[in-house]
Amino acid sequence: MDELFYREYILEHYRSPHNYGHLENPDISVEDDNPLCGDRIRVDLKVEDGRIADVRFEGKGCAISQASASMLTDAVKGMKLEDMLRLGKDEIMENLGAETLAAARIKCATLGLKVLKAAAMRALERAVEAEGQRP
Amino acid sequence: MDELFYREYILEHYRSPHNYGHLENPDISVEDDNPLCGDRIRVDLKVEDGRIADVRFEGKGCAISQASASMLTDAVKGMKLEDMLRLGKDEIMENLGAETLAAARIKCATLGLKVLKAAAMRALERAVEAEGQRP
Amino acid sequence: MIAGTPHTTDEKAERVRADFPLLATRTSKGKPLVYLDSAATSQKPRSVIDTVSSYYERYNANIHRGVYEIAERATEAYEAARKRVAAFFNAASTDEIVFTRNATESINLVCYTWGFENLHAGDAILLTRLEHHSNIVPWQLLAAKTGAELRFLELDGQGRVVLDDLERKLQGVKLVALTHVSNTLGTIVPLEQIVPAAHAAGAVVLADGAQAAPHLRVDVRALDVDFYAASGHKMLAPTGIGALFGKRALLEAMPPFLAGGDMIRRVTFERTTYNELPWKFEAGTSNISGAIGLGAAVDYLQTLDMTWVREHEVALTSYALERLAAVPHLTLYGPKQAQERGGVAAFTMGDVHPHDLASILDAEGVCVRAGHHCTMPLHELLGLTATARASFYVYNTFADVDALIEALEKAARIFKL
Amino acid sequence: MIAGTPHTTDEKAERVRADFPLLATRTSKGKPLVYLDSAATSQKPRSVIDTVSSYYERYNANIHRGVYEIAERATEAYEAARKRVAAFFNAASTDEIVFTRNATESINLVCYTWGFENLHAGDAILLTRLEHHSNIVPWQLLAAKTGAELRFLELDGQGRVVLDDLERKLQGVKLVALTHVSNTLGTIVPLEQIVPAAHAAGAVVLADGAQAAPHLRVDVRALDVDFYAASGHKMLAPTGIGALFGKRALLEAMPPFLAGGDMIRRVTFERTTYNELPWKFEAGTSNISGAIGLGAAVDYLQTLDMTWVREHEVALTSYALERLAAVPHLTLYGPKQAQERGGVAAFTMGDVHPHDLASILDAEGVCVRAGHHCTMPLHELLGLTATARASFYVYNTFADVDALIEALEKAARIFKL
Ligand SMILES: Cc1ncc(COP(=O)(O)O)c(C=O)c1O
Ligand SMILES: Cc1ncc(COP(=O)(O)O)c(C=O)c1O
Repeated sequence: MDELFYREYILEHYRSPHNYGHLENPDISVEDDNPLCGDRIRVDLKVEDGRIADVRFEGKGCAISQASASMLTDAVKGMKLEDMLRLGKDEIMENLGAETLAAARIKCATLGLKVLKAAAMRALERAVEAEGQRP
Repeated sequence: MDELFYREYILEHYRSPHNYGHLENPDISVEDDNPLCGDRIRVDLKVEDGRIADVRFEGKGCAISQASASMLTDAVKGMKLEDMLRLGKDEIMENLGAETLAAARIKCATLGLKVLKAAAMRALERAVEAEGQRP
Repeated sequence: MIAGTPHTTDEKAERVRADFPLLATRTSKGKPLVYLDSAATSQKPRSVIDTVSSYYERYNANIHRGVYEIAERATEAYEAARKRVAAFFNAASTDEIVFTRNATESINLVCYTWGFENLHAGDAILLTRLEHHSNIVPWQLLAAKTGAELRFLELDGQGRVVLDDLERKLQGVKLVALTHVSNTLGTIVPLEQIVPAAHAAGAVVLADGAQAAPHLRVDVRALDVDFYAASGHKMLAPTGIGALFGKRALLEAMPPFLAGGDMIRRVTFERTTYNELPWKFEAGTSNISGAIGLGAAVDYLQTLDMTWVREHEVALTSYALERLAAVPHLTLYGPKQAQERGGVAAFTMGDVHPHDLASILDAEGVCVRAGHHCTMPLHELLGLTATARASFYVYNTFADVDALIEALEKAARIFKL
Repeated sequence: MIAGTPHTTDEKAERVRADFPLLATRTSKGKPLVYLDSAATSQKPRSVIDTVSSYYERYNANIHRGVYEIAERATEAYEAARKRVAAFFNAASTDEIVFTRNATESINLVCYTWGFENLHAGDAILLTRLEHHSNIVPWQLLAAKTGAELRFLELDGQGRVVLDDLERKLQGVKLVALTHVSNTLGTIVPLEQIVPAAHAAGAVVLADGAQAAPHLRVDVRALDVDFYAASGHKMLAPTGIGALFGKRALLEAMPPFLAGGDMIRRVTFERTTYNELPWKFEAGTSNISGAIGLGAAVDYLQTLDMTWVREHEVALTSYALERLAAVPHLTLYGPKQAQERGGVAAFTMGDVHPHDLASILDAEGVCVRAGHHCTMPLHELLGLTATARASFYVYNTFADVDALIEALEKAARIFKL
């Protein structure tokens, strides 16, 4: 792993994460952890018209997982759920400047993505259910 | 192991074992086996004045174990129990002409000795008990 | 020489042989080594020996939790080995492959978890009369503790499993535990007939593949077995590593077996939640070098091609059966057709005890096993206490069979048969 | 530099280092390897690696039943290894040494046999708050199934076990299961005080020696422990081999654990009688090369001399504690005196997460572990989710400590502490 990875802006995101905290009455709230290192992230979503209207996260863990989640919440605000689901590991890594990250740490870097995707998935399922219940 | 070990007289003892069968009303009867290869030997003893008055064995197994038991029963007839207990592995091996026998086969060669010693031991214990019960 | 393609498979076997350092050694008497005991354990190719050394020399580290380079590399190699093993058995996923010590532990794992969870008084377990102690004793213990009953499929005169009464025998059976290939008679058990019948009767099937995995192309999905047990050391891999295949749904529902590091997800002083498959069943530090070595062994076998492995085995076994049958006073056990058996030939010769036979053969450099081969009950059934057994693998050649026959003839002369 | 004999022990350690091929390698960035994760697994000396290869190249064969030469030789080497291990622990007899996969299996073996046989509802098991998951989770499972209760000896501010209430805590206790040396805090647990008290209270004592056996002179008879568990891979031996010491009378009374080949005496289709100690507990083909490798490892350690091993560890740990204490923002956990601890130093540094710390150290070639080290409950007790841990062994030198400190200072600069 490249020590240069811990750049200024990563440390800033780690120490002053964006979109940190929780939403009042979120539409969706999902939490997961990375059992290997104990990183943990919870994401709250507000969804409107199939888009992420607002997002907050809370978590603890290493700089990689927390900075990644922080940057990711910035990126997905306003995004369509479907587009969000298409985000891949590579984009996250590029975003982080962490293409050379060791395998064990990739799980840290992508924990935020995993939780966000789980939340988006649940939002879509709900929409389908709601659809089904219309007369 | 030296293939020459399977000499004429060993095969004779294997095929026509001496002292084979059982004694009527033996003083002692002991059986044991070699679980690794399934060899099995039972020995019957008649004891008089602390000596082996008569001996028979029965068994099945390899030529080494059976010939060894056959030769040994010849050798111990008339022997004092104490002297019998002093017989060692080396004497057996020499007797058999089997000094170079592989370790796994030594257990075969000495099975008869093991059973005979167990029988002699039991005979001595009985003698001590009988002693203790005298008024 | 008979049917098959002995010559061509034998030429390749000669080349294969050169990959096995031990086969180039000589006995203390200076005789070339004729290793005919692969059913007990196989020899190891240079590639497997070197893979293990290279792990220790270059990237030895504990797996799964290390952040640093060699720990990453060790983790990747360990999990890559699991992927190779999963592919070798055509498992649906690496989650279905648990690394164990050997086939025995694989069977015990199922016994202690699935077995104790699912078997109750009155339930039956169906085995065959061919089973190795490792596939009898665990079930005896389970039966003794739960009140379940053991039943057996009988054998015909050639040691083949009688299937006429299969449906009747399957009544009330919760588990069928049976060998895929017999280590004593060589019998190949027709799983493709038994598994569907067992499933139709509502039973789960565990196949003991200790003697099959090294020799046959085993496709756990095509066989549709629920559990499959194998030992690495019999299939060119190091000692101390084995595998258990289990269908995911079964493994998921099973309680854990050994408890400790690595098989957990969260531990508090009060309570524990378990890790995902397959790690839920791998407690403590695994045999990392063993697993990586098993990966290399499986690679080697796939390079040889399992079709060739089986073809060569059939050719060699046919030849051996033919030559053995011609030895005076020799009695062969098991199926008559090489196609119906693995590369194992158990026999007796006159009144020469198998141990004496093996000792005489040893003096000629010919390594065979003598005894009950961990199938005492089967031997008892055959009215024997011991047999001599020659077994073949990828590095054996027709010349090895010739050496066996010569040594047997010498034994016959010594014993004046 | 402080008390002890750092210079002389360090000179020898430099020579020892040369025996370990991996320590001469470099990272992908070309950095020399500074291996500080021996508490996870140790590196292996050339003699152990070669002993394993040589087994496979010269006398690989299955043990205990083979009549031929290489099988004899393998059997002798395997049992000679057991003799070496018995001598290393000063066991009364080789019958008291069972080969297992690792310390985890050793503990589980006792749990499944002695434990399930002897523990009932209302009985208590006494552990410490230091325990590794491998010495917690088996007992949790046992407690859940039997209704036995788990109790814990508490820790003081330095992570030392509080013994004031030992007698009270021992009331109703059938088993005391405790680590000899903590893998996280390094604490050496005073077995010499606890064992007699436990015996007086009628309890049996199992010590988890995974971190002690590699480092201290362990004399199971002097300690008077009933069971002692160890892992080979932490004491220079291959992966996949461990040992369980058990007092003969206990082992004899215990039911078997895994069932299968080699652990039996007689098997019929109906019933089985078991083999003698220690084989009763070794089912199936053992990790033969692993056991022989463990024998070579124990030889190597005894040549180094366990007194030197401990002296060097104390010297190195003293030096490390002193230097670590001087690093700004660094918090050290565990006993303050090197004499009271093994060669393990767990720490945190400011708000740098241990995983980030380990990654930065890795870039410098310094291998440390980050996480909970399989002691999640202990970490929770300390209010932590993770620590970084450096651990030392015979091949580490003062220069390795210096490299660690430099790398930590670099991490502090990167994180602008
Ligand atoms: C104190 C302690 N106990 C038990 C274990 C388990 O050892 P293994 O994983 O080799 O079974 C370890 C190893 O991490 C340990 O440090
Ligand atoms: C048919 C069969 N099952 C099980 C086993 C047990 O294998 P292992 O000793 O490797 O556990 C063997 C090996 O002898 C075998 O031949």
